[in-house]
This record gives sequence, structure tokens and C-alpha cells, in this order.
Amino acid sequence: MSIPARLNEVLNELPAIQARPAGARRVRVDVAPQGLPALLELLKGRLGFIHLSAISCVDWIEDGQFELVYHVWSHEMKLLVSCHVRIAREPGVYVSVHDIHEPAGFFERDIHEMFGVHFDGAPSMEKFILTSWEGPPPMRKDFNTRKHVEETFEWVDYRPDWLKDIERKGGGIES
Amino acid sequence: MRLLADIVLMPLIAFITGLFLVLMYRRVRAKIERRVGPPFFQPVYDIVKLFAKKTQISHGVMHDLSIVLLLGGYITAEIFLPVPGFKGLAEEGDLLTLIYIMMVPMLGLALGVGSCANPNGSIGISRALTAMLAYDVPLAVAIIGATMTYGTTNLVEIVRIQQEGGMATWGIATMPLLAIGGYLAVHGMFGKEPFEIYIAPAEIATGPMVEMSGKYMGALFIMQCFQLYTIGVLYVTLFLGGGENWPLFLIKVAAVVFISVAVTNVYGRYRTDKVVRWMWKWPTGIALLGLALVMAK
Amino acid sequence: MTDKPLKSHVRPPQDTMPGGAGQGCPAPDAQTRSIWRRIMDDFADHCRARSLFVLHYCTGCGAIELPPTITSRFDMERVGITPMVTPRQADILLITGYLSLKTLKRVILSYEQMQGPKYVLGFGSCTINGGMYWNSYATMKRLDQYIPTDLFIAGCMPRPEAVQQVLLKLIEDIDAGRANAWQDYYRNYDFYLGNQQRLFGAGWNTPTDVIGEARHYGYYGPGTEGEHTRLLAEGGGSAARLAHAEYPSTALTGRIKS
Amino acid sequence: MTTPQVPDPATLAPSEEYDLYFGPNHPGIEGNYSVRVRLKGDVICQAVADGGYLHRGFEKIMEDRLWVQNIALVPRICVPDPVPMEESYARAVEMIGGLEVPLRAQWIRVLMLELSRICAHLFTFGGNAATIGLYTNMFWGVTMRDLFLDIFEEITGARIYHIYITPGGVRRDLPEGVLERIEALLVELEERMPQFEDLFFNNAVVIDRATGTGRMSAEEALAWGVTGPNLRATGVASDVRRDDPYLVYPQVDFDIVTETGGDALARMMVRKGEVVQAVKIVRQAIAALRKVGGPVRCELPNPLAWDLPAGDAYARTESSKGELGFYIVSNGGPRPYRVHVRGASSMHAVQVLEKLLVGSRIEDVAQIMFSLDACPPEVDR
Repeated sequence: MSIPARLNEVLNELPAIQARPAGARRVRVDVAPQGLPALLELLKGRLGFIHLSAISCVDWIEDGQFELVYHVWSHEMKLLVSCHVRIAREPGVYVSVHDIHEPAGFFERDIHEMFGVHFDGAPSMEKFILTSWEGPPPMRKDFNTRKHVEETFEWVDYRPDWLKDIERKGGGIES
Repeated sequence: MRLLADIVLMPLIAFITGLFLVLMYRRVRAKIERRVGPPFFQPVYDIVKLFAKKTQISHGVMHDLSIVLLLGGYITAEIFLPVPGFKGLAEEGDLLTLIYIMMVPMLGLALGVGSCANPNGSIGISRALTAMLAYDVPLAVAIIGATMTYGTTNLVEIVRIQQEGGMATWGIATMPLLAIGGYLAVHGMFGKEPFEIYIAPAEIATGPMVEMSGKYMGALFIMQCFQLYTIGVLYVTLFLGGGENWPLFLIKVAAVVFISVAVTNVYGRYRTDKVVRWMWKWPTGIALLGLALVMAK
Repeated sequence: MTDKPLKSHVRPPQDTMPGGAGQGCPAPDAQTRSIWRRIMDDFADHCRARSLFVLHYCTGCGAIELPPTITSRFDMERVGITPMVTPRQADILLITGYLSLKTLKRVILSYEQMQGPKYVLGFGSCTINGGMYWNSYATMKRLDQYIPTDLFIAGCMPRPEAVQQVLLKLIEDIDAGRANAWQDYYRNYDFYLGNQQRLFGAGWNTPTDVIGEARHYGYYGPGTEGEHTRLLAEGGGSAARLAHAEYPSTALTGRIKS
Repeated sequence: MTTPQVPDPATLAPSEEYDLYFGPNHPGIEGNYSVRVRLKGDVICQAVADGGYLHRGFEKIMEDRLWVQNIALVPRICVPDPVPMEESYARAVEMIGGLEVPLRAQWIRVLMLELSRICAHLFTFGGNAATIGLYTNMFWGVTMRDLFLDIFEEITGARIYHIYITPGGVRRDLPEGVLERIEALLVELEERMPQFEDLFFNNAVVIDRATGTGRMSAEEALAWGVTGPNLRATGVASDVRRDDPYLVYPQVDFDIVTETGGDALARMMVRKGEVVQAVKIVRQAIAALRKVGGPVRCELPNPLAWDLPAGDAYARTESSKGELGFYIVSNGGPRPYRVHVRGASSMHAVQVLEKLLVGSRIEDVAQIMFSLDACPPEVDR
């Protein structure tokens, strides 16, 4: 496993980039936030990375950062490059890459909804899934889904007779 | 007194026959789809259930009135049909009256659906009227041809001419092209695939029926019974020699409906414009050719 | 049903609940009906039980087991069950699995549009107690808090045989005149509305005038109105408000040219 | 709830356009989904997809559960085609943990994946035919699929959610005699394929309705991020199984089915071809399974106290809808730190659908959606 020479060549043209192979047909690239659009543009133009497979967001709450991962795939090189960017958790603003990869519109909208990251220049930052949701962006680590559920919903108290019998004898499922 | 009995009995018989036709339609469909199908009394259960609904939404006077027009139109049509053993008004009315009355239910439905304010219903009814426009052209040609052949528009007379001469004078033998064109138009009148775009569930959520509930829906189910029967009888009268006696008559009506419901299950539905184009091309063309032959005679 | 009182308020006494004592047809109760009326009611129940239209609404993942149930292998038309397209035409609301809050709103709207007698079947463990998604912020946990439910099917997901069995049980119940949970929605509207408001906020409103219907059809009960229904009157809401709340800003609000 | 400002319809300018809601409660919509279309006459001039009706917050609740508990959760993300979900999750975990899957387990997984593909495509045949009123095909297709579900039930104990593929292999070995039964079923499927062919692909009405419906070119498809059968229907031979192979797919002999039409008909033709290819792959898997023995699962630590090493992995799988991606981040704990699911339909159920609908007509909305094989649950997650 090593980085193909053609890819290395392109990566060397940009400053502040770290790349390392991450498994078969996988390359991990760490890039500074301001360098990402240029990197995607170069990869797309020079090496045929035209397919944006996904944009993932990871909430590193202890570091106070969001990590955005752009997975791009080249049909020519048969290679998946994951470009990792870290942005500050507050205010959580980044630029849209919709002009480079059209599918980015969907993923950015999704991340905006789930994490509250705002993408400048994105075609739509409206809610798509959580139109009935008024709480904080739910995928953030500081939102506790279990606590929310306990506060919002009721449970059926399932306690059949046989269980009550067992409990009377000192057993049961609750510790 | 005789007339009064006829007025009551003829629609009743039509309704009961229609129930059987609906049952046949559903059973045939089930068999083609490789399953068992509904039980014997299913059409009755459906209608009684719908009329026994305990709550009911109405969308205004027009909506209620449409049901009256809907059922009234068909019940009136039944009385004008020449069936064995009943006189009804078949002698007094004629083919043109019948065709005219048969348009009333669809227009009634259009009025009612218009007051529901559901866009699916409005789209559906506009499609339905377009489809009516499409299949009425070949039907009209077939009817003109038939009247020219028989020399009368009196339905009882038409039946008598065909029955006196035996099978050789049946419309289907004397004017086969008109019979074919007429049948294709009748298939469109049944409102089955490929000409059922106006109730397409996947597109406009059953169109005109979208806001119909309880008793309104029940009335539509009854209308379906009348519709299958009336159209079947009309075709039998024009091209299949009418009814000599009840068993033979019912077999003929059932055969007309059966062919239609058997064919419908292997087709999807055409788009509205395609329905019009198809109807004005093939059935109309065939019927016009038949008309030319009839006129040449 | 839970023994534990709900957080918002306590449910009305047990005997007004479905399956409890004193259930039956509303206006003339079972004892005072004339013989003629009783025969008619029995006949109607008989037909109701054998002609059931299921609302074609795939609310959750259980919908994947409905096509097998309806199609050739298990063929539900044998017992008179067919899918129907709009809530107006349907008798059964089959809740196929979890309901996200967004869907729950639609389900309530659909339910209120259906004409009584109507039946609700909770399909899958998620409708009973949240099931797999017990800790999900997005799905509701107990269906019977929001709309009255006749029967539940346990399992994730229930097999077509289980669906058939519950439908046969429903047929049996209707035949015996027991499946009257839908009347509970009128009688205890305040309870259901209260639970709905807890999820959707005090401004929650539906276009159907449930209280008016309850009065009109004779299902008005002590639990029909209460503190929660008073909020309705204050809001004075309309259907249009609800629809637009769901579709903000780019609202395509055109008007048909007349 | 805040009270939104509702404009009074009387104050709006008169317009020839009107809105129509497709869904969520609409038989022409696949699953629980909604498309709001703005119409001018019969023609759509704007379409807005509206999802989230099936949102369960998978990505969140998976962070709350152990690595093994999540195995039960993942198939539920996409209901009609759950096996690729299990496979992607398992493989991503294997990539992070460096687990080696035994050869026999790899073949079993291929077998399951392809059977699932057949099921999903049969389901789509049926659904697509029903959108244009050809219900007979739906009845036949769903029933045929049901016979495959029996095989799944025999192997895994469940019809839909198998929870069978686990990180490191599969849950248990195949039962005795199931390979013969699969072979018999494949023969039956091949006997019935001509019937589907006659009923659907040679049907004048279907050809009339599907030709040119929802057409996209190869350039558009690539730019819009379309994957899977929908991309192959435009003539691009792209398949994750071939380009980014996983399991034993490099050893499997199969063709990538392509069509050039790019319309609804071409998409269904591709699916038909893929069923044939899947049958071929299943046969190869059966032959291999007869030869390859050994364990079906590698050694795993106590699943209740299983800490995966820190790291991240992106696993791609070719599901019946397209490219499915699982991005998993582990921080060395007993639970995933973050799971991101790239649903195979996330492109063609939202952005692409919105684009394709513009200019088409009301009657084609359902058909376009079904021919794209959009799967709302994996969009909403």
C-alpha cells in the first residue's frame, strides 16, 4: 500500500497537506480548511476524482472541533481519497463545495441540519428531515438522546403477573 | 301498474346482475394474479359496509346532489333497456335517449367532485371527461352504423330484427367492423386498463373517488354494478341479438364483460393524450370503415 | 395500559376505555334496542367484519411485509381485505412500525379524516413501546397515547401470518361488536389531544372538528373536552396554518386562476 | 410551535400554476416520502422533495450502543434491501479492527448479497409496474420474492431483518441442504423470467409509458452523483463490485449490465439484466461453498467488552440501489464514536429526482420515482 505517484505529484503542489495510505484503494489526506476547495478542484480536474461519495461530519467535542470528511472517488484511478478538514466548533461555518461537486448540496444540507454547521454558498440550507424538530442539532455530542427520550415520552409499564410473582420471591429483572 | 312494477324490478335485476358482474371481475382478476380472490358475497358486504358507516363527511349540496344524479342516471337508463320479459320504457325511448341518459352520471360525478376542492379529484374528473370524449367518438360511429343497418333507433325493434333472422342477422355478423370498433369503445367505457387513467391510484389517488367516503363511496360501488350491466346490455342489444330469454341474455352480457375484464389485467394505463389518440385512431378508424361498408350496401 | 399516571394528567376512569365495561353502540344501548334494530346492527357488523379496506399508507418499515400479505401467496382478499388509497375510503389504519414525529402528525390527520367505524392496528414492537428505537429522539414510543388502538402485533417485524392473524382477530371482534376503540377518540379526545400537544406544542391543531363530530354523532363524553381542548379554542387555528407550518419560506402558494 | 404567517390566498396574484402533494400518504410514492410538485396544466415546473418521515436517528442511537448491538440495528436502515447494510457495517468494523474474514464466510456473504439483490429487484419490478396500473406484475413479482425470503428464513431465521452478517464473518454456517433448495429456486426463477419479460418488457403500454420517461444523459448522471443501476442505464459501466472490490468479488465472473437509454425503461432493463447476473453469481457461490470449508467467523473478543482500536474507515458496497457507504469512526471505546451512512438512494431520491421531475407530467411522477428505485428510509436514516 502506497500512494500512487500521480496522486503524490498533485498533492505536492499544495501546501500544508499530509497524505497517507489507509487500506486498499484508500488514501487519507489531512488538509487545512482553507486548502480544501483547491484540493478537490485539483483532484477533480487532474485525476478524475469526479464522484463525491459522501461528506461525513464528526463532532470532536473535546477538541472543540468539527471534522469534515470528503470522500471522493476516481473512476480512472480506482481510488478513494478521504480529505479530512477540521473546523472550529464555534461558530461552525465553512464553505460549500457545491460548485465543484453537485452532490455536496445534499450532504451539506444534511450536516447543517444534524450538526448545525453552516456552509457558505450552499444552494439550500433549509431543513429537510427535521422539519418538526425544534431542539438543538441532534447529532451533536452534547445532545443526549436518551435523556431527551426520558423527558418526552412515556413507556408502557410492562409488568405481567408472572414477573410480579418472581419479584415477590425476590427475583426480577431490575437490579 | 305493469309499468310501475317494471320501474322497480328492472333496476333491481340490473343491480343484482351487476353484483355478479363485479364479483366476476374481481374473481377473474384474482385468478390472473394467481390467487383465490374474494368470497361470494364480497360485493354485497362492501356496499352494506359503506352504507353502514357511522360518521359521514359531506362536501356540500352539490356533492350530495351528484350522488342522486349518478344513481338516478343509471336507474333511469335501466328502464330504457330492452330486456326479456319486461317492457319498461324501451318502446317509448330509443337508442339516442339511452346514450344521452348514460352521460348523466359522469356529468353528475363531475359536479360533485368539483365541490370537494381536492385537486386530485379535479384532475381526475377532467381526465374522465377527456376519456369520455375519446370513446364517445367510435361509439357514436358504431351507433350510427347500427341504426343505418337496422333502419330504426327503437331498441325493441333492433332486438326484434336480430332475433327474427337468427344469428346471421346479429349485428356482429352483419357489420363485424362496427362491432369491433364498438367493442373497443365499450372497453373504454368500462374504465379499465389501459383506459383507466382517470382513476389512476398511483398518480392522482383514485381521482374522482378521492374524497368519497361512506355512503358516497357506496353509491359509487353501486354505480359500478349498474355501469357494467348497462354497457354490457347495450352492446348485446346492438350487436349480439339482444336477449331471447334470461339465461341466454345473462350469458351474453357476462361474456361481453368477461372479455373486457380478462384483457384489462395484462395492461398498464395509457396517458390521457395517448388514450384520445388511440381511441380516435383505431376504434374510430375501424368503425368508420365499417360505416362505409354499411353505407355501400 | 399503564398503571402509572401520565405526567401531564391522569387518564379518565377505566370503564370508559375500549374493552372496558359499558361499551356498545352509542345512542340506544344494547338493552333498549328493539329487535329490528338489533338485527340490523348485527347484520351491519357482519358486513363490516367481512369488508375491510386498509389505508395504503406505508408509515414505517413494516410496510415491506404488507405486499406479501396482500399478494398471491397470502391473499388477504379471501377475507375481504383490500388496500384503499385515501383515508376517506379506508376502514383500517395499519401503523406499520415506528412513527417519526413528522409522520405521527400525518397519521393523526389521516385518522381524523377516516369515517367511523375505523380501526387502528399497531404493527410491530415499535408501536407498543418504541421497540428497537427506544432511545431514538425522533420516533414516538406508544401509539395508543395518540390515537386509540384496537390491536397490536408484536415482533420486529411481524410475519405475514401474524398480520393475518391479527386481522382475523379484528374480524372476530367486529363481528362481536367489540372493536369500538374509535369511539374512545371522541369520548376522551382531551386525553389524546393532550398527548399530541405535549409532542407538537400547544399550538397543535387539526382541521377536523372532533368535538363537533362527537356532539353530532352522540359520542360526546365527559372526557371529550378539557384543559387541552380549551387551547384549541384559544389558538383558533385552521388547516392552512398547519400545512404552512410544515412547509416554510419557499412556500409555493399559488392560486388556481378561476 | 410558532405561528407562521399564512398569506391570504385572496391577496396573491392569480396564477395558472398550482401545487400538488405527492405523499406521504399516497400510493404513488415509494415508502413514506413526499414530493411537492408545482404544476402548470399537467406539466411539472418545480418539484421539491420532502423527506424525514422515516427518520429514526440511526446515526445517533448507534453511538449509544455496543459494536455488537449495532449489528441488529443496521439492516433496518434500508428495508427492501437490508443485507448490503449489514455487509457495509461489518466491513467497516473489520477495516478498523483489522479482522480477517474466513474464506467460507466471504462466499456466504456474496451469496446473501446477491440473493438480496434479486429480492430487491423483483420488488422494484412489481412496484414499477404498479405505478402504471399493471398490477398483475406486482402480484407475481412480490410472490416470487417471497420464495426467496423463505431461503433467507431458513439460513438466518428471519424473513427481512436477518442480522446474519457480523463483523468477522457470519453468524452461523448454512443449514444442511439449503444450497440444493437455492438451486431449485433459481431454476424456478429462470422459468418465470420469460413471463415477466412478456408481461412487462414486451408490453406495448409499458414501452409507451416508460420510453423517454425521466431521461438523463451519462454526463448529467455523473455530475449529479448518480450510482448503481441508474448510472449503468445511461451507459457508464461503473460498479463498486468491480471498481472497488470487496469480499471474493475479484474471483467472481459476472458482467456489468449497461443500457444506453437512460430512461425508465432502460433502468428496468438494467435491473432485469442484473437479476440474471445475480443468478450467475449465486451459482458460482454455491459451487465455491461446496468446495470451501472451514470456519465462518474469526475469533472475536467478548462482545460485551469489545473495544475497537481508534481509527476510521469508509466501506462501500454495491447495493441494489447504488453505492452504499458506511463511514465509521472509533475512538477506541466499546461504542462507535460516529457512524455516517451514505444511503444508496441519497442522490437519486432527492436532488436527481427533483431535477428529473421538472418538465415531466403528473402521471410520470410515480414511475420516475420507482424506476429510480428510490429508497426513502436510507435517505432519512
